Amino acid sequence: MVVPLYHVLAFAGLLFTIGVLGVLFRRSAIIVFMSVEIMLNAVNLAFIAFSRYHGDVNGQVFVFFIMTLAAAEVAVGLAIIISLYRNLRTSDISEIRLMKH
Amino acid sequence: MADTLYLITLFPLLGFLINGLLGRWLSEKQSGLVASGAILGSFLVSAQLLLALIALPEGERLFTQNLFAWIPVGELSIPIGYRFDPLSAVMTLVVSGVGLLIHIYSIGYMHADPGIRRYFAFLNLFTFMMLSLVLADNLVLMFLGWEGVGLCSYLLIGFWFEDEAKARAGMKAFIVNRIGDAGFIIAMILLYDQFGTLSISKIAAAAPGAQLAQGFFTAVTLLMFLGATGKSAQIPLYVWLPDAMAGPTPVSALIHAATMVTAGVYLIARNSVLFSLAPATMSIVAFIGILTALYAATIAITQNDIKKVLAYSTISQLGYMFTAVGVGAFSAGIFHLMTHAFFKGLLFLGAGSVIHSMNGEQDMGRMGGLKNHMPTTHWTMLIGVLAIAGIPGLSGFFSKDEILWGAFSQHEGFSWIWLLGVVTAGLTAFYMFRLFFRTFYGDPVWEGTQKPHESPSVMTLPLVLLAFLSIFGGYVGIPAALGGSNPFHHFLEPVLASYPVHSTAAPHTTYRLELLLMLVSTLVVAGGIYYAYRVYIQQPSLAEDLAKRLGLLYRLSFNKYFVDEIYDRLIIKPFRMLATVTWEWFDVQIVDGAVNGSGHAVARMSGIVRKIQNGLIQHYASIILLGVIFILIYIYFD
Amino acid sequence: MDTFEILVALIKVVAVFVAVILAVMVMTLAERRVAGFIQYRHGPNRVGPWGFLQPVADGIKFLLKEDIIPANVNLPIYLLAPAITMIPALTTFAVIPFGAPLEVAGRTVQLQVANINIGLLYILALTSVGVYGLVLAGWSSGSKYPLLGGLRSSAQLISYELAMGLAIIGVVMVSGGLTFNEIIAHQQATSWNFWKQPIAALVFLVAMYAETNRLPFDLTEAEQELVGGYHTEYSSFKFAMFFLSEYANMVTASAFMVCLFFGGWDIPFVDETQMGAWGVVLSVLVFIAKIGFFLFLYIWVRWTFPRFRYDQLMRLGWKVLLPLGLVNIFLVGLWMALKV
Amino acid sequence: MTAILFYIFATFLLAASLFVVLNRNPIYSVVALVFAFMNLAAMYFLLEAYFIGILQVLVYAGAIMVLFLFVVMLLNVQPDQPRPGLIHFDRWWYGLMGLIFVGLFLVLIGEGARLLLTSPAGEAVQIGGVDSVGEALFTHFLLPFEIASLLLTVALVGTVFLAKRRV
Repeated sequence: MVVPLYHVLAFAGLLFTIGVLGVLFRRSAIIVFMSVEIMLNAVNLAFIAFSRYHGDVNGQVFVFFIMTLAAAEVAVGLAIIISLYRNLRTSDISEIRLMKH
Repeated sequence: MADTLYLITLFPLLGFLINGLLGRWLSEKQSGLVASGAILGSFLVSAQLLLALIALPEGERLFTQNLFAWIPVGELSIPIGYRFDPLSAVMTLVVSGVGLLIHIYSIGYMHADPGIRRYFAFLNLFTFMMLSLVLADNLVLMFLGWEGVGLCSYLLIGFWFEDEAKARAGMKAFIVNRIGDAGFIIAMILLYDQFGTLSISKIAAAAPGAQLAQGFFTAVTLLMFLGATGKSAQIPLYVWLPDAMAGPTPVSALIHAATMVTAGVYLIARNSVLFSLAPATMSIVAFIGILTALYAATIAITQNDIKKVLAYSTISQLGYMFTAVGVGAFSAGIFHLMTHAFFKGLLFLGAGSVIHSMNGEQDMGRMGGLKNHMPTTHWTMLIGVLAIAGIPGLSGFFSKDEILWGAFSQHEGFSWIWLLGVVTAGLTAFYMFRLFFRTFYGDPVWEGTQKPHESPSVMTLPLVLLAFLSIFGGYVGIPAALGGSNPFHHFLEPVLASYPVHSTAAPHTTYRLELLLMLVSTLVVAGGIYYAYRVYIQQPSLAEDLAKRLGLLYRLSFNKYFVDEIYDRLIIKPFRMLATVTWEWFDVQIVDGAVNGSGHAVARMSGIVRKIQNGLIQHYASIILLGVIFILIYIYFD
Repeated sequence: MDTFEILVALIKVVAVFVAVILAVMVMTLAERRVAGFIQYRHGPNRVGPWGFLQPVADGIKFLLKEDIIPANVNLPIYLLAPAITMIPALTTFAVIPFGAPLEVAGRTVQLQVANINIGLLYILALTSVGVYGLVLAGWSSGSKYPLLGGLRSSAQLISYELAMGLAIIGVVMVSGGLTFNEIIAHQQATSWNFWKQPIAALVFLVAMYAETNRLPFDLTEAEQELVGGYHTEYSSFKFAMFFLSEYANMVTASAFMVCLFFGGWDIPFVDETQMGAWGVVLSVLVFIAKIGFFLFLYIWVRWTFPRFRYDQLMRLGWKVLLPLGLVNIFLVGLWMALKV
Repeated sequence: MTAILFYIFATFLLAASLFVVLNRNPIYSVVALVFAFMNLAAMYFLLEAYFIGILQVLVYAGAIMVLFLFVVMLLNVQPDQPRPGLIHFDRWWYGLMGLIFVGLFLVLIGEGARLLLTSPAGEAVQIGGVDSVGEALFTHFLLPFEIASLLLTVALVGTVFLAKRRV
């Protein structure tokens, strides 16, 4: 393996952290959602790295399933955002707090 | 062969489910047929199994079947396991056989009652529970049946729950039984603690060799006996049984005469090994038994309600059975249990037939002269009365005399038990014929224009069959003294403990002695019958005379020695006061205070915590992150 | 990787690039000439002999024209969009083999820029990226016609990509490989996939037209409705880039079609390997000829069929081609199961 | 060569991701994210996960992100308006936690890497192709695979239901 495993993992970790920060700080629901995707991809990267490192295909299979899941999740999530937007005329999640009342 | 064992309980359970769940779509007739058919199924299966059992060589007569693990908890695993040995075989056949006849009888008796489907459902459930009790291989399953029959008894006593007195009678039965059940439970816990198992056969196998204090067995068996006194209506917990007559008469016949009340006797016989290891308990059992027998007989003499008489008679006969098991004559106890199931079932059903034709009248003072109106009932009742009185040749005679002989031969010092037994036999003959004469002979004192009529054949057929059994049921146990071989005794012998018999005399001399004792008791019985004839047929005025002359004694007997009132004063009233105090002070102040206080505390706390829940998704996400941080810190420092 | 390989790779890259650009140039001319032929008129025939230099003149015109950037545009995206469209269009050709393997100095040279083991997926992936160019161009123009065109085109591309993928799966199933070399080798060994899977070929052909936004599916442009579709607001060289990538896409799609269903560079009934270098040259020419046929078909169809309505387009994609593709897969599976 | 390419791609990836999170215009975010995913795909290729790499382009860049782009266009989301104050009061403690998290995470990666470095490197086996992943998917993971297809169907139906206008 040309690149040391822990370098890949460090990149994955940084990517994950960026995603976390995006989820925490952004107000736009769409950006938050994209940050979630970043987090998922960080995990995928770690999976691929481990798969390569251990010579085991299961990690890649896992990534495959995560992608499937992400596709489903994005479709449903975006549909939710659309219907929220349709009802509240906003996609700012700091203003979407109906559950509080 | 044992594969079909589960069918015995399955049929009544199915019957219960069909009648209980689908009852509303069944006609009255279908409901009765389903219920009776279920019991018939059980009866046929058990009869077939009994034949198979007899075909086996003695000593190997045992079928077992484990259906599934019911309560697996750690090392303790309680299976739904059935055990079919001679003892449970006898019980199963009695329960399903007599049960079948009573189910059929009920079709006629409960005709046109709006709750008939419920009635049959309960009756099937009862049979299921009773058979579970009888077949159970472990004490917990037995206890399930034990409680189950108690529940059904409660449900059926209070079957006409619109009548508050009847509902209360059910309640009373239930509560009194609870006291005894507590004893049973504690006994089970003690046994499990000591033996690590609740399997009856394993305990029985382990008990004789166990190095345990005498006191342990005495305690366990006494607690079990407490349970038995509750279920089988012995002193001091007999008070519920007379009130239980509030239920439909077939119920009284099945539950409160033939089967459930004998469960206590069965319990002791089933655990005969344990009891035989506790001589002190045995003495107490015998003592309580004979005392109950005599005591209940003295009450029965003065009662006017036909069912009450039979109820006290049942208590008295149960006392006989306890006497039998108490003196170690276990098989005699079971023998009497069986014959009693026949003739007492017959008597109750006969009484039910009378009540049915009298439109619910139960007071003997308003009967009389029914002989010609109800010939079948009359003749079958006569057989029943003769059987219970112990006239030679009928089943009651053999079983009762086996008990008396057992009591006499047990210890030299125990012959006073025999004496009391003979006295009770005389009293029994007297009050049973009192009942018989007052009901069927003399001048009709019933009011109204409607004439009593014979019951339909669906009711008289069981009467005839039971009468048949009452005559010939005893022939399976003809004692050696009368030239028989007592096959019943030998059949049961392997599963019952042998309690040492202290008899010094040689067999042929004891035979002679036994014959002599039989003669004595028969004479006493004949005397009782004659006296009843004198008082109630020849000189009807004599009855009132006697009542006046005996004054205090008569009032005591008539009012059942005021035991209910004494219990009320000594136990119920103080208990109620205690309950009131605990309710008004402890419950309201402490318990409710704690509950409300914790509610307020939670509300106040959540008021604080609620601020976290501000509807901001990112806020929640950050709290998740906090959790992740904690996990990371933990991983790092781990 | 030695000098030879690097050299060969460089030559191949340049050659393919030049070839594609050349093909595009020829196409722009051919389109108009064939149109003229079909409509019984002359096409452009003044610049150079028979108008052959017309594409050059067009190119010079595009380069020299004033580059107008409307005021409402989102500049970064507006500039990025043509590039995004162009890159996939030019790079997809990399995995397509354009001739029989060549023996040079004792080494075998694959006439193919890159032989990666998932060539088909590579093309599909790049095609799907191409969508961004159109959508972003439409959106960033800040005007409604381009936006509509962009949205239409992305929906259209995504819809037809499914049908296309399903058609490809049938081919992959029989040839048992995802590289073009394997697919072509399989067709050489047996027969062209077109004969074995006409349904798939038909589905692929239709999807191909939709994927390249050509008539009868050119709803992204639809001059009469949307002025110019997603590139309405583009002019000068940026417009040329869209133009270029559209034609490049057509070339690639034709090549794709040829490789999948018509044996690639394979000459029927002839064994190229026996003929040495001439065989290779011949195979390249045959490949070009086959591509030329499908490019001609593109033009032919364009001037023959009317444009579909948008709902008809969607219905065709989802309710006809998609089920047909599935049926094809099922039939192929059945056939394979029965054969084995 | 491969390693250098890897680090270049990784840098692009991180930069693009940061851009996604930091800039205010959702469209830029989407484009940056597509770019990031392309880089990620390239990294997968370098890690010899060819099939997954292609899927990354095909599924993530090609399909999922198009959805994002669609929604951004559909809602016509405007760039976030900057708010007064550098740090908003209700958010400073998110920041604090984020920082703690970043720190801990990096430390943990270092720790974990030290453990991993002591273990032997994996052999270079060809596992990234369609054949090996496909074989694993259709044998050992067949049931999850089928369930995933079911999940997609459910998501499809759910999406249509959620997104359609109230009838």
